[in-house]
Amino acid sequence: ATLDELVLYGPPAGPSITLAYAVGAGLLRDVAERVRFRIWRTPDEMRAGLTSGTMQAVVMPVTAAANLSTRGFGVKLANVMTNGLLYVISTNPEIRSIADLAGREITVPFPNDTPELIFDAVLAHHGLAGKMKVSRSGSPIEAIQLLLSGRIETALVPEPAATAAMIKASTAGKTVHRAIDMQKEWGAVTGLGAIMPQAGLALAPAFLRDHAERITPLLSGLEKATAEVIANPAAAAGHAASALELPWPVIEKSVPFSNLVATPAAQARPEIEALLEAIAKTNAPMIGGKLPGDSLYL
Amino acid sequence: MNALNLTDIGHAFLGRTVLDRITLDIGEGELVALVGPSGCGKSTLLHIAAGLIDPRQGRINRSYARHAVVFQEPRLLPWATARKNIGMALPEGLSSRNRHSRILAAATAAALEEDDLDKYPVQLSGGMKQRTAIARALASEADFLFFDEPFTALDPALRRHMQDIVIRHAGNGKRSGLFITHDMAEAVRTAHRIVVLDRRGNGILGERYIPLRPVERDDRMIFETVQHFMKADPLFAHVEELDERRSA
Amino acid sequence: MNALNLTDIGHAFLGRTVLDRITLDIGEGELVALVGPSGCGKSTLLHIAAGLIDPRQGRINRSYARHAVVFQEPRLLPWATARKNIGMALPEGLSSRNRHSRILAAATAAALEEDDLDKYPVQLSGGMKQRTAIARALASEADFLFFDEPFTALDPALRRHMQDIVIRHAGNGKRSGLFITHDMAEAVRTAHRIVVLDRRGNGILGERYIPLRPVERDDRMIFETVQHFMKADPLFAHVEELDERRSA
Amino acid sequence: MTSLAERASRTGQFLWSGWSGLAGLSVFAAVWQVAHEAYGSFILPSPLETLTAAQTLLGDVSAWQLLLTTSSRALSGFALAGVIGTVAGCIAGFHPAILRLVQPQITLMLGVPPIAWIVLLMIWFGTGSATVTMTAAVACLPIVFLGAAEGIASRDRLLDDMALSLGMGQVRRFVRIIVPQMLNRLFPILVMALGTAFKAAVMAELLANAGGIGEALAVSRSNLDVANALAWILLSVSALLAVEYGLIQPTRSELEAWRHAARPWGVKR
Amino acid sequence: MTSLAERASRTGQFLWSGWSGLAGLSVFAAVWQVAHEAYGSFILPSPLETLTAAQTLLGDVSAWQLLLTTSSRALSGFALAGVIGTVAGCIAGFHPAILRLVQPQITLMLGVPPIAWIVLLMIWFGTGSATVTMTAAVACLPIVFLGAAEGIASRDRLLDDMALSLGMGQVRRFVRIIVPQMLNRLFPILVMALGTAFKAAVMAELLANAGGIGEALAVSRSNLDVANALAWILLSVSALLAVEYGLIQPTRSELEAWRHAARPWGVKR
Ligand SMILES: Nc1ncnc2c1ncn2[C@@H]1O[C@H](COP(=O)(O)OP(=O)(O)OP(=O)(O)O)[C@@H](O)[C@H]1O
Ligand SMILES: Nc1ncnc2c1ncn2[C@@H]1O[C@H](COP(=O)(O)OP(=O)(O)OP(=O)(O)O)[C@@H](O)[C@H]1O
Ligand SMILES: [Mg+2]
Ligand SMILES: [Mg+2]
Repeated sequence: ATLDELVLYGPPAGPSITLAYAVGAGLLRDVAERVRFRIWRTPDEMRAGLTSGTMQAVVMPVTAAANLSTRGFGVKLANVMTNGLLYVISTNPEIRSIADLAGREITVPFPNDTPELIFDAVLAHHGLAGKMKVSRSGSPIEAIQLLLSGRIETALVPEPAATAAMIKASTAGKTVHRAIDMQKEWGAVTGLGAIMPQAGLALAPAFLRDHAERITPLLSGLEKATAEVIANPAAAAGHAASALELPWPVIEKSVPFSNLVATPAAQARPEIEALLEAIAKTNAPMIGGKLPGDSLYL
Repeated sequence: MNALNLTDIGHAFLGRTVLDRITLDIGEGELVALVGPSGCGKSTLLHIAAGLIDPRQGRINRSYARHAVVFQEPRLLPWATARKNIGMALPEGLSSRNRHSRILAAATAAALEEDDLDKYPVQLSGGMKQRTAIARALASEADFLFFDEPFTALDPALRRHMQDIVIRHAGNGKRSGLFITHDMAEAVRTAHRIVVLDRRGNGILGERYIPLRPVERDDRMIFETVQHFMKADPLFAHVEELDERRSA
Repeated sequence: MNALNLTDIGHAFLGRTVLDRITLDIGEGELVALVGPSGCGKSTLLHIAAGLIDPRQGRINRSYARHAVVFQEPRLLPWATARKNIGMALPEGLSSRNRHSRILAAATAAALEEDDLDKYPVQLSGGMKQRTAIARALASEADFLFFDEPFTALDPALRRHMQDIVIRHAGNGKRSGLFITHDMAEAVRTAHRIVVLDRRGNGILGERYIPLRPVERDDRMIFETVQHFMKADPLFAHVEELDERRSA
Repeated sequence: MTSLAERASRTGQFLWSGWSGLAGLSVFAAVWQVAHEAYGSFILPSPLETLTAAQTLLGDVSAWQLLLTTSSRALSGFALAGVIGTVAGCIAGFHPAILRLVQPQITLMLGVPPIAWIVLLMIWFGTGSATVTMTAAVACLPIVFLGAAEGIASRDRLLDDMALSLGMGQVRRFVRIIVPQMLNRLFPILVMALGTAFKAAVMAELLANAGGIGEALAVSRSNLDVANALAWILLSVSALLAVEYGLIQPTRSELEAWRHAARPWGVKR
Repeated sequence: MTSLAERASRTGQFLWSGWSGLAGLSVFAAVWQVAHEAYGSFILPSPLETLTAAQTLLGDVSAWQLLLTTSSRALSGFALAGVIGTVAGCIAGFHPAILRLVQPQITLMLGVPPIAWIVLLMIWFGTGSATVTMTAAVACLPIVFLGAAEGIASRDRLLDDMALSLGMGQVRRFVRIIVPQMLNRLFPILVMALGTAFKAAVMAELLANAGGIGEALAVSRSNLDVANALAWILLSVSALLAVEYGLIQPTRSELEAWRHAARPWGVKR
């Protein structure tokens, strides 16, 4: 079947840079006549989009894909698009490692979600659980607002919010530094290397059924795009800035820290399962109650 | 033929009987004054006759075309000027000139001055409010008028003037009315017949026809009739005497 | 000593002058009846005297302790029963028994029956509302009473009864009152003095002392005094005659 | 005696109103079921599923605690706004100049979404009960204020004069004459304010991650567990309905007994 | 003539109220400035910064467009709720049985946060104007409904009887006697509903990613551009104030001219 138009959806975060670049640079011409990129911001949008069939190919958290899959939604994870984009940022130059956090306060967004669960696992690994004060904020925005105003010192935030915070701080004559790379810490916990497969491209069942032949060109296009983005962040930023509605310096500077990849899902399965298992330990409902089986992976 | 027949009317508020077995006919061109002690059910009977309260029992038969009511309180729209309040009674489709002249005629009849017409009810004196309500009823040009103690807030001159209007209203033999009042002289002056309600609403106690046509009565005749009713007629004893009423 | 002195009072509503150069003194133990055509400013003057309206000019001097007002409308609290409405006038700190008996005394004076006391104002007849308002004023046991056409909705028997209460109120020479009425017989029966207001509020037209003490007057004397005032006394011409008023 | 009978009849009337309220709710549940059948559980779980989820939740003590937390936050916000709003509204009702001065600020409070200032609250009060309570209070305040101000401003001034003429002191006049008139206007508005307080409390918990039902809701949502999310909302609404029908409406019908007196049977509208 | 003079005086009064409203707003701005100085620009940019940002935004045509989009969505939601709510409220006001049936549903609408059902709207209407308009309408509807129902239910029945006795038809009685009384209660509530509509529209745009000021706000927030975010809110509030002082309040003071007549100078309160 021919595909007149394909709309790729992604959140306003790292992996979407790849998508926006791929669309903007015309790397997906083989997939459909017209390819567009749109962002989604809330889980509600995603829920509505998947249900109504307007969303066919969506970048989403791996946990969300797992959840949808275990609920029997027929969604398949095609690839992993980032190997993690969580960082601890701080205004205190003394903070360089997890151990430095002992006895201090850190603010974590999205309670009970991936960032907090990962952070808890890392703390437990270091034997620091309960030895510091973890406070929560609704979204990274509030955490950064508090950080920049000097109310708090340290926060755990994802890219590109971390980069945005640092740029914002420098314009205000402050310094915020990237203190801890959570991907590395996570690698130490799992022993699988600094890989934290946070998000990937998920395909809706209708797409899998009707346009199976388009999957290969789509994935290879994204692979190519990933390589080009990493090689030339400035060019990528030019394509992605307007689509993501983020300033291009933020995008350019966040690319190196976004760990952008395009690993086929099946290939990343051990790392994905390590992540999902860690999450399932404390918050099983987040992935639908149990580990997803083969059906999740394309 | 009668303009209004009330047959065997009975009513109760929240289980308390207020009116019982009231039968009253008002002929065409007749003006009936209804008297009775305060709280005996006169207003309730008037509301029933005007179709504003459904009686618990009894039948009502109206053969006139339109009626208007002057209530015991003025019941003016607080958000409308006196002019608009009077205009309320006019039919919708009137030309504005026609409208204006009918309002003015009614207001003049009620002795309201032109610049009082632009006042809101809160700005009117008690008597002016009452006159506005009267003017509203007059403007409707209804052929049956219900009056519930309509002239209580008026000075003697205005009162006499308004009574004359009522007399003229019923004078041509076509239009009728029911007139509640506590002022015996007023009743004797304006009505063809006085009907006395029982002090507990327990039926009509009795009635008295007044001699002569209303326009033909003079002050002396009115005074003497009132004196006679009050002093000598047992029908009015409980209206006139509080002791009489208490012992009843 | 006078209970109330009004000196050179003037008032205007929204630029329209209503009262001008009114001077009126009411002695201790004196009951003054104020008459005048509808809309001439009687109620406004009473409100000023009772301190409810600040006059534009003039001085008010009160030497009594407490006053109470019976307004032209009943002004009852719609959410309170008649009993509570009467109780409003009592001081806060009264024992509930004392309270009960004072309410009952005032209600009885106003000829309200026990089971009417539990009705809300909407459930009362026009005359009952008025009597509740009177009972409220009586319950306050004030030594100066303002009455603004207080008995208009009462039947003759009740009216006489209430007039007697007013006469007794001022009878002991200590308590005073100002009494607005349109009923000349009522004024002559109850008051020591009748004061006539100009039809435009333009000062006091004049005053007449009534002979004898109120308790000593009989019906014949009252009737003749009224007849004399109305027919022969030019002071009352504009109260009595509409034509007189128009030509004025 | 009569008062006892009256109260019994009023209680009866109240129960009857609760009963017809339930009837109304079942109509609503039917519509819900139809929507569920059209869109499936992922968008809108059926009423039964939601009820089951709610029941499961309630099997756990912690759910009761969350419910209590959120309700008490919403109620304290409501009470706070109720007190401040009524007092300020009364003052503004008496002095139109103040009302004119404050009116745009009320509009501001009404029209500015909480995300604009929730950070400030988080700074002042931390991410705890106080922030949520304050958000609920800020959401209710303008509503209560306008209701109270309107209630005072539209009072019957003739009654004021009457009370003045009886020599009633200012306080007594206020309590006896003005407050009943104000409450008459304020009560329907308190119903609005209460609903708003619950909604605002849940949203604030969601935005500020401050525990309570809002956070549970956020977790259910990010877990894509729609039945649970709806169950939480159902619980919060049940709490709201319990407060409304247990507190506000009875108080109101107590205060408005005289209105029923005005509408006996047999009187035509 | 008199009517012209009166109107002039009323316009004067209205301008004066606008003026004192501005005075009130500057007090508010002063408090804002103090808070800014205490917490710095990252938490709360100063009023001046925000104004500058708003001015810069308005230099761009697209900002005007966003403003227009959001305002028109909020206003259509408001209008929709206004029409439906008033009609339904009138019906419920006349028939207490219906009011009892509907009351819990109104509480539901008041107390359920939009996140519970915005997904449904997104499915039905897509992520566009319709969803936002509907959210705003749902937020206003219970408020308008309760106001209208209350306005009808608390009408003066004596006036109804009066109108009936004059032989006025049902329609005329409704329009001439009942509607003015209802509007008297409804208008202060329309002010609440309008504010709520704007707030709900912005929040819905934010939740549904549906363009307009809400989305611009979300973008500014994720860019950590607090001044811009506040500027957007400032713009939406300005639009709200413009509608309120340009439309609702003048209509209201027109309708309530008689109230001013009741309060001439020299009369003690
Ligand atoms: N609040 C007000 N605003 C404007 N004008 C008023 C107000 N109150 C009274 N007036 C005007 O003042 C004049 C006198 O009114 P007032 O009520 O004192 O008359 P009154 O002598 O008591 O008449 P009545 O015998 O009819 O009660 C009237 O012309 C009335 O229109
Ligand atoms: N809505 C009502 N609910 C209950 N009782 C009522 C209602 N209206 C009137 N009543 C009672 O009915 C009786 C008669 O009232 P009605 O108003 O008919 O008296 P009335 O003869 O007009 O008296 P008045 O001369 O004082 O106006 C009174 O006892 C009154 O309390
Ligand atoms: Mg009556
Ligand atoms: Mg008067």
